[in-house]
Amino acid sequence: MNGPHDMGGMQSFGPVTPEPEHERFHAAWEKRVLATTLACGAMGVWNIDAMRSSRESLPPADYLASSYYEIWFKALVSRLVAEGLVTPEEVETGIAQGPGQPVPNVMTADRVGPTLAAGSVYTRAPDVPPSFAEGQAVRTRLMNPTHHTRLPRYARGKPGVIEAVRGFFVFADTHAQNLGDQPQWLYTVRFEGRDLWGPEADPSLSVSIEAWESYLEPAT
Amino acid sequence: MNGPHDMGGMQSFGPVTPEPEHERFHAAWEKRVLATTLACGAMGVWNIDAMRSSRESLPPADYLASSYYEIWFKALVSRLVAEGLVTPEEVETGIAQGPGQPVPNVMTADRVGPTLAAGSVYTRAPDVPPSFAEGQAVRTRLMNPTHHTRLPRYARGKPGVIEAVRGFFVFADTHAQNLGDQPQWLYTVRFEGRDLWGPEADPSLSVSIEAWESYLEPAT
Amino acid sequence: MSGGHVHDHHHDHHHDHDHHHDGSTLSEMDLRVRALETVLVDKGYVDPEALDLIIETYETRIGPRNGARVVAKAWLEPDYLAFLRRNAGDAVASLGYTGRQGESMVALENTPEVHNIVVCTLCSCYPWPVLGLPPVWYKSPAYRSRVVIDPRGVLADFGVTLPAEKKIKVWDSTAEVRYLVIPERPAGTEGWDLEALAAIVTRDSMIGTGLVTVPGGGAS
Amino acid sequence: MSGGHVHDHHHDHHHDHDHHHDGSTLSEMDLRVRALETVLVDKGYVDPEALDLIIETYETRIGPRNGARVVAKAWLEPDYLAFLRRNAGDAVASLGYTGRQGESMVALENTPEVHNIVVCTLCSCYPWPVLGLPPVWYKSPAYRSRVVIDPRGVLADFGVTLPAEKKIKVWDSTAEVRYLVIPERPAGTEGWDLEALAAIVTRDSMIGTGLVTVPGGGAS
Repeated sequence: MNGPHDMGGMQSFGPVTPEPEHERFHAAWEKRVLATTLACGAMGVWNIDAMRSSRESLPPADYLASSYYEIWFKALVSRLVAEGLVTPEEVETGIAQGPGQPVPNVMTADRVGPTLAAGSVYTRAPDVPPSFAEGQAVRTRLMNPTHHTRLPRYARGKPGVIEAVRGFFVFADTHAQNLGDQPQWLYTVRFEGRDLWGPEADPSLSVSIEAWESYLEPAT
Repeated sequence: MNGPHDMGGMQSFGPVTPEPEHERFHAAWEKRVLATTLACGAMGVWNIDAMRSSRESLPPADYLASSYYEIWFKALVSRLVAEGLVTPEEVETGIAQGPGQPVPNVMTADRVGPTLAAGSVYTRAPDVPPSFAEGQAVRTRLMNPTHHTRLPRYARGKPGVIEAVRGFFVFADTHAQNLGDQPQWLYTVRFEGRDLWGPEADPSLSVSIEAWESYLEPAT
Repeated sequence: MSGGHVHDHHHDHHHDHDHHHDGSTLSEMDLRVRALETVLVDKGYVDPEALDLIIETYETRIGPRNGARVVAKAWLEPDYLAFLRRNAGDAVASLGYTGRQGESMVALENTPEVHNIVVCTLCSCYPWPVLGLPPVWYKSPAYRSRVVIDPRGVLADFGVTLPAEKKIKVWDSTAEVRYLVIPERPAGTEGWDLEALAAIVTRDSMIGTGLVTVPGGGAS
Repeated sequence: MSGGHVHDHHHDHHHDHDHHHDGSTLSEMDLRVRALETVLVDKGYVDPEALDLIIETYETRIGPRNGARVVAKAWLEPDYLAFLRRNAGDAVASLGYTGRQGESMVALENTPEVHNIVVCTLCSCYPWPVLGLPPVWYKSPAYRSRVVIDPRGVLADFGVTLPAEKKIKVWDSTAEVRYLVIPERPAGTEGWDLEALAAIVTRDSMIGTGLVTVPGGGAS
């Protein structure tokens, strides 16, 4: 979906504001949002791509006006409600109106360490060889799906080169839609700045993305 | 400038809400914003392209959260302040702290009818022949200027056909920056939907834009 | 806190400062726009009588009934249609419709094969002399973003379905050319006079988001 | 309205409901997040002890000092650098840094010819096991939008200027691969041990928006 999150190449957000390394949180609620988001994710009701899809589906003005932890919070609420795990009234009042639904997992305190240390593995055993090789010229597809996708608009329909073959990865587009892992070969594709932004681009610039095989076609 | 106003192709704003033809305003203040914007424009301190530039320079979250008359109002205030015609304090309090600056024109009541009926002419006498002819294949330039421009992002670096030669028009990009009329030939350029959006585009779709000659290069 | 009336609902409270002594409720925007207008008048930049006249002009004289008469005349008089095709600006002006935001007019004829739709993706360009001020939806992100990539989806929001094979031409008003769609004349209007025909021509049909139908009769 | 203390400023007023009996001031977000957390705990979806442990983990154990040790070790030990090049994930894990958002690691070596910068234009992907939680600016529209089109402008916001001829490679983390920049080792650090080197490696230098310098000494 071409939404507010896909902002690569915009020029209107003003300067970047650095901050000291020791500033990890800027309000107590940010810590709680981090923890609740991870703990709810560990329930196993949705996957990371589905949650990204929820975040980028916030109304665009709301998305841009929100800090990132606010985006996390709003998307978490929206997802919990959409999955039927809480009601809007419960979220508003802070009072549970009944017991929870059954969920696949609850991350108890003893499982925090192992869960965070393990992460989630998004690679799968390949059942086909990769179609592209390092150094090969490719072109990204010109596509505008209405569902979650990870090919940014600035890098669509552009000529590039395979910088690396990364492995065989769960496909974000289907994963986000609960259509399964449908793993594909994943590549790092490098674009010259002028191919993305035109002849006035910084001549020293190249930009790379990670692209699943179905985002790519051979260069013509 | 790649800003929030350049929204052609986004898919995340939800459905369009029709409204009855007789609904011309939705609040009394909207009428006053219309009138003040036109009357201030008639002062001759800025031109229409400069005002468009002010509107699209609002912070993106603010732009998207505002109704269009709110955008007009905020940009008008911002422009009046930038030109030194009012102070932020005056706008906040509603109390003028001193007399106005001299301005080229004040649109008195007797001049409203003639001024609105005349409009502004943006065509100029051509001093060069057009470089492109109706039916000719062209390509829009891939460019990302940081100033005001009227080539939308979705139509950059795309193949199209000259649908019509419209005339010799004041160039919006320079006009907005107070760099003069610098008139150029203006064309309507038609793109096939698939050239803008890819092979999955509606096969019955074509989209056209108006493009100044410097936005175009011959098809390769 | 001055002692005041008691509110039942907490949320009423912080809008108190918008309540005036005459009992009216003014929005934040009403107050801000009034403050600006007062300053502009006091500094001599705008003439309050001129503001009222501008509003009166767009409330009573310039609106889509102008365009409807252009369309009806084009349906009835082949010579006038030819004039519109040759020079829409002069043809429209010959009916007395001139001025701001209509300096360079082009008429777009719908046919059984082609349906035209007008948009301004970058701001709100619209043919004022023939259609008046644009409706809210024309200036909305939902319309501006989507009509160039999914025109049939937008038409569905207006309850309009076109045959799959009908060509859709979307015209993005990126310069000072202004487009008026001449909709197809519906069957069942044979022998109607200009006034009767003009009465069924809707604003939306002249933008391209509507079709002209015979009320209670067979649609085209 | 319960009788309360008197406020000098009108603006204080509508925040009254955020004042609690213990005198603390809670923001709207504090209240909303607390309400959600209470519901989630009461419904049995999350374990409050687990939430505290998650926070403790990212406040005390997982942060950029992990990455700094990876960098320092790579500077000191050619075998470890070779390990990083061959399999960054295993090399990082060999120091005990594993888990969420670091499942597939790649190390990017800065050289006198090439400077690497990491971004996630679409959301906030970041190598948590080595750098911890991303700083606010990394997740901000200003950074995400601009670093892919104007990296030198972004670097200037960080006070960093690179030679014009230096190649800039921007890496947009669009999948589950996570990048760690290995900055150039500055001159003047000959003979330093791992702890001393790790102490001067900043978080920003491992994202690519900073360079490593010797405090009070000659920068690289």
